[in-house]
Amino acid sequence: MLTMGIDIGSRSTKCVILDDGKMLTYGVIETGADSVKTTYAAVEAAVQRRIELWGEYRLELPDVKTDHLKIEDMACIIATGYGRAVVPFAHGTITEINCHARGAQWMVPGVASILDMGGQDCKAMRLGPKGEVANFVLNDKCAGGTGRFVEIIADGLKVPLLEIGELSKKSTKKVPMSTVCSVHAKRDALALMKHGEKKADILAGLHEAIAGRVVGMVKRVGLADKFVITGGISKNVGMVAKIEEKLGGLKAHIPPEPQIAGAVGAAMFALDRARKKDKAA
Amino acid sequence: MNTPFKTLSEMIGLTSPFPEGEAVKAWKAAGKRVIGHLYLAVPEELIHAGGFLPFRMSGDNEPLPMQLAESYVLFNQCGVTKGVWQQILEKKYDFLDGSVHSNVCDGVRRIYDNCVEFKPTPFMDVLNFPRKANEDAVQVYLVDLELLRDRLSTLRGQRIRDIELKRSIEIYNHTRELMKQFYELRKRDRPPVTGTETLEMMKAAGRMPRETYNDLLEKLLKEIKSSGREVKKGKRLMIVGNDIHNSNWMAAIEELDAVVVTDEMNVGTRYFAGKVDASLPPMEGLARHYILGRPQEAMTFGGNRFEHILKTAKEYKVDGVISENVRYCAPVGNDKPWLRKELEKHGVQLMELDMEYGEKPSGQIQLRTEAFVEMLQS
Amino acid sequence: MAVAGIDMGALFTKVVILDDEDKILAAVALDIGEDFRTEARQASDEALKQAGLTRADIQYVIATGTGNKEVREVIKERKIAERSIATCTARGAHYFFPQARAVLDAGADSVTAMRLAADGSPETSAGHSKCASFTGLFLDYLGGMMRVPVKDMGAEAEKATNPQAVASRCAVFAVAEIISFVHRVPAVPIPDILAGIHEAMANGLHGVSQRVGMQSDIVMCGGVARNADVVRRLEAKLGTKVMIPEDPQILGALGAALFARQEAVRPDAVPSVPPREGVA
Amino acid sequence: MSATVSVTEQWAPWTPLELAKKVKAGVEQYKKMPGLMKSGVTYLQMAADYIEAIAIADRDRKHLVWHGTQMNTEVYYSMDIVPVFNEMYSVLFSMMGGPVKGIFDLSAANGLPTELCAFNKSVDGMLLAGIAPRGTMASWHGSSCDNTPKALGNIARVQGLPTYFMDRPYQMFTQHRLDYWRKQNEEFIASCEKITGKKMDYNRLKKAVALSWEATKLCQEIEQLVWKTPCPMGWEAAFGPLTAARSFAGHPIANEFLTGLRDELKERVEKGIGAAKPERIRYVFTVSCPYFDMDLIRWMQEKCGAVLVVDNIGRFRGTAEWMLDPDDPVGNLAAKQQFNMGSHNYNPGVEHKEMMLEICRNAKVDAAIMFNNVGCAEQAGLSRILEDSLQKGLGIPTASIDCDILDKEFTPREQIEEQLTRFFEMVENGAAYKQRRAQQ
Repeated sequence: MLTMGIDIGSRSTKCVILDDGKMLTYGVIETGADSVKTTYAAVEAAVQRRIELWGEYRLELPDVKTDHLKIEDMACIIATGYGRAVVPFAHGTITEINCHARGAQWMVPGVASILDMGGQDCKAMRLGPKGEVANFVLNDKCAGGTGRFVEIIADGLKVPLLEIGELSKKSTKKVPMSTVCSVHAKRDALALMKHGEKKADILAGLHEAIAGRVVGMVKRVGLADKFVITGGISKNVGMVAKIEEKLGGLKAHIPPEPQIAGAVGAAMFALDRARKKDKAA
Repeated sequence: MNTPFKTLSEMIGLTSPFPEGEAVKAWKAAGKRVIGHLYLAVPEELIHAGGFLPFRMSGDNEPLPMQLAESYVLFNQCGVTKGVWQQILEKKYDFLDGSVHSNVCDGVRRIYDNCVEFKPTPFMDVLNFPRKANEDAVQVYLVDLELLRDRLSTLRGQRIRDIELKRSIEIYNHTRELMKQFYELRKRDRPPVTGTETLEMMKAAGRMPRETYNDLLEKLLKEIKSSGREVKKGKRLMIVGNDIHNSNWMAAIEELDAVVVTDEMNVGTRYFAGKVDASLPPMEGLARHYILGRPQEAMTFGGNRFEHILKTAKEYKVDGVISENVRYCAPVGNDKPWLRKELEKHGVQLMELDMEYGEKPSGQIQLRTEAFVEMLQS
Repeated sequence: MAVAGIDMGALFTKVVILDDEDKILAAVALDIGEDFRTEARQASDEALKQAGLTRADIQYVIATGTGNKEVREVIKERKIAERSIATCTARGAHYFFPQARAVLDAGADSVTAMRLAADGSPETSAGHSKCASFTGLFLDYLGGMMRVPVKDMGAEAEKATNPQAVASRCAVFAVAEIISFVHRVPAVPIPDILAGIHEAMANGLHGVSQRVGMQSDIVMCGGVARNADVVRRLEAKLGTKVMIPEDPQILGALGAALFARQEAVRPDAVPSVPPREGVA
Repeated sequence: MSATVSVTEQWAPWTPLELAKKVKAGVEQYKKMPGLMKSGVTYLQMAADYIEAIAIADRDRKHLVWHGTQMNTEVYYSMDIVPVFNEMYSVLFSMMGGPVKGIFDLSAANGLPTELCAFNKSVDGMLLAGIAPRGTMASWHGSSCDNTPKALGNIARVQGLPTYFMDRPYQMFTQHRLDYWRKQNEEFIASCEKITGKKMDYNRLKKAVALSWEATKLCQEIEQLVWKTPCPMGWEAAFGPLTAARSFAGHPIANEFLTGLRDELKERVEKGIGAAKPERIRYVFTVSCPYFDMDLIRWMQEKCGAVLVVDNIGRFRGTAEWMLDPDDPVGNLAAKQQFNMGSHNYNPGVEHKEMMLEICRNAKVDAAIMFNNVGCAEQAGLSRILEDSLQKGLGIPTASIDCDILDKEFTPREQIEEQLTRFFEMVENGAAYKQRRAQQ
């Protein structure tokens, strides 16, 4: 049975097609100005097996052709993410909080704590015994813990996004950074750089500050041994290392394609619904 | 879609535009005076007995730009009081003939200070409100109430008599009774009213002559009972924390598969809980009620806030509690972790929300609430 | 002889050179993205080129802004001193508008409101708070997100028919909010969103201006002053027009140059020595 | 949570015992610094004694009582109780370089909103880290501000302590409110008797109250000396009177320190020694002070020639004539709280404003600095009233600087310095300043 999950985020839209809960294909595109067009384009990317952002496929895909698949072939489609309400062909919507949790479980079976650090928000979730979300928190009014926050500063420092993590690990000096406001933090980071601080040290200081905040969120919902980090920032090795350090050396599981967790979760919820419908029929 | 109640629309009409609504305009046109107050520290009965219209100062359904207020009280000030101050600066409260403040919290106290300094009303007063709920507190509060009565009497030019107080107490007790009946309806498995409608009903009480309000509320109760309306929603929610006056906020929550059935707010259960004992001398009755007779707020040490929340959650069979807190409100903010522990201990699901006062539900809040409702469903 | 002022901000470096009648010979504002020393060199080279002068022609320099210490290190052999950016901006405003009694400086990374004495010196000043998003960066950031160039934002917003209020004050959350406007069916038109942002911005600037009790004869400067829609909304709140210099970004550097003149004409001024290396 | 938290390696250097060692080592370092006022060293010595008493209270089987601002320590000292003031303890923790951010993070993880008062968050975090002193009781005032009652309530809940809460009336100067207050002072003493199992020795209390009265008078004498031009008070002892009067009222240590300070200042005034050379700016802290960063005060003094002539929190209100009847120590203590250091914050803003104007005129203040401690809404709400009246009344401009009263990283030092440099320049260019200087 084919089911689809589609996750429309602020920066990228991901579409995942599962066959009885197994990965069949997925695609990623940049979120465009026209959200409805974007949703169709994302489906197209999935069936054509195309990733517009972040390079290569990191999950192994079955060696079958998928380019003939159509929206009508799906038993159920669930949309999630900021744009979940605008997907014209979705059968339902579920928030990214539940979808991320479900997707993380699909990627790392038995996971109990999840930290998702996306572009616009950062969330921590704890799962109950049946895999249901038992507790969650989102970052509050200030954004000093989000992916976008790191991006703004990296942009100011003119460091390519993918190099931030490695660069920050080369830090030799502690430069304190305040995470109160991203606009101010950019100014502060630039001033530090112009005064001659090394970029590596500034970034390390930034990671330190953000890690302190997000670890607090994880602790608030309850930390379990099997712990996963998803979302774009999980690719930032410098940040992950800092988080692990603050969690007393606990190793985080980083799934190979952490950004699609939400879409996978949505497709899994779609599978539940399709099966339920089958049963009822 | 539920058809709106005619009487509720009438209430909203009379209290619009906010704050100087039709009812206030008519009152003023008759040459009568309006006195503003904040929170539940100042007995409305006392102001009413003096022949004044007690007006509850707050924000309403639109988010307020706070920046003008912040040029006085800075950004790190609780939004509920900051919002009132912003409107005072915008001259929205110029219709007030006086205001009675209190020291009930830092924000309220500083709004008084700023009013005195920058925007005094013709009559300004500040009442000492004890933060203990015991007999000594009642006694000291009683003396202060008597002093306030003296000053209000001077303002009126005629002594506020006990008989007038008794009549006011009766009227306000009647409101409490009617509100209780209204809330009773929400205990039904399929409540006939939404939280959004309830909030509009509660807000109107502080914005029009009480006699008119009581008549309307009686009419509204009849209309609801005869409508046979049922709000068909999956989950029953309770709002706990700072006062919310933005009905759009409540409406956004109720767009989900959930209905708000009760709350712990000053524009909610705390307002009508208990009754002023009419058998006591009126001033003593008031002092006892305001200190001991109603659920206490987060500012009162050793108060019964948590007990009230738990009891209410149980009575209204709520599925989940939203524990919200306006930023920079220290008393409510401080209670949050303890409240969470307390509710978890009793197996009550809750979601914590930090927000700006008057904020309309943005992507963030909608997302959280939706996820919370999903969590309650799973 | 000519004098120069350098304003080293966290983002932009600005240089103004004045001739001996205090006419502006050169005014540059650059965003180079290097350390302060390099920026100081490059920006002043650019200004000298514009003015058609060499370093030896500059009699005195005043540096101001975040990086003024570095500038002084670079050109330590020269006659150079520092002045605070507030005083310099006030002086610059006074140069263009001698009647000015208040300055609202809405720059890329900070907002400052000042009331001025008759001689153009600041009497009282207030800055924005730790967590306020009324800066130029806030606009840049949101404009970038909506793919509207900063210079077009004002004109674009004036097309708004139904401004959409933006509640979030945090830039990152404002973006989240805007995304939800865009993802709505039907989507909120871009001009309406921009108008909402500008309204929020004008509220913020008005708040800062009222912190020092500004009433009239107000000069507005800084990058945000180029956004006509923000200015219009702010003027409506202030109930008065504001005066905006042709180049609102250079007042700080201009004021510094004017102070440099003051130093240069002092009887005890030391004649300048040609530099071995460095700016000006 | 349980009251006995095992201390992990990370927090081990910050237990009360370790903190006491650090303060002691600080005193030794101070002794080596050239040119310090003698009282600067004794000030820190006083702090060291304070922390040590807390650290060893358990060993000495003494009762340790957590308390909030405005409490009368005379009562504790008369009953051999060791007081621990949440604010003072937090400040010393921060001053010694304690990981303030780390404990704030713990508190946030526990769910306490991050915008609350730093003193509240810090002790909350210390409790969670297991490094907060273990108390046997907590007693505090309400209505001083909203955070104090909540912060102490937190401590009592976590440590499971018996409590006594005092409901401080707003404007307590009327008879019925003073009566209400006096009764609570009596109940407060009774609560101390209950935990110690001892009766209050009223003769001893009388002596403590007499000492405290003398200390009040010494503080007022010191204030007059500090107002002299040039101001003789150096950064190193600037917060001494506050510490003495708040945490050692009724204890001979306070009187020793204050007497020493008074004599030293007198001598400096006679010899014309000013703290700043030359004295360019005389400033007032209108609300909070950056107690956490003494070095900033030093920087202002040494690099900007700016001297602290009025610490608004560190002075008694009005005439402070609170010794009404030497034979009625409880009545005196109740009366004292109307005048306590910092108590004007809890009265109407108008009164605060008028008092501020008068002092600033007398002390020949040039500049006002408002450290807007972000967790303190109570002070933020007062800022404009003070700012405008100082400007209009005396031509004194105010610099408003957002900060956190414990976390040095909240606003980087460099930014504070930049703001102050700008500000001082503006002050010196001001007409009122020039006029004041011309008269001197």
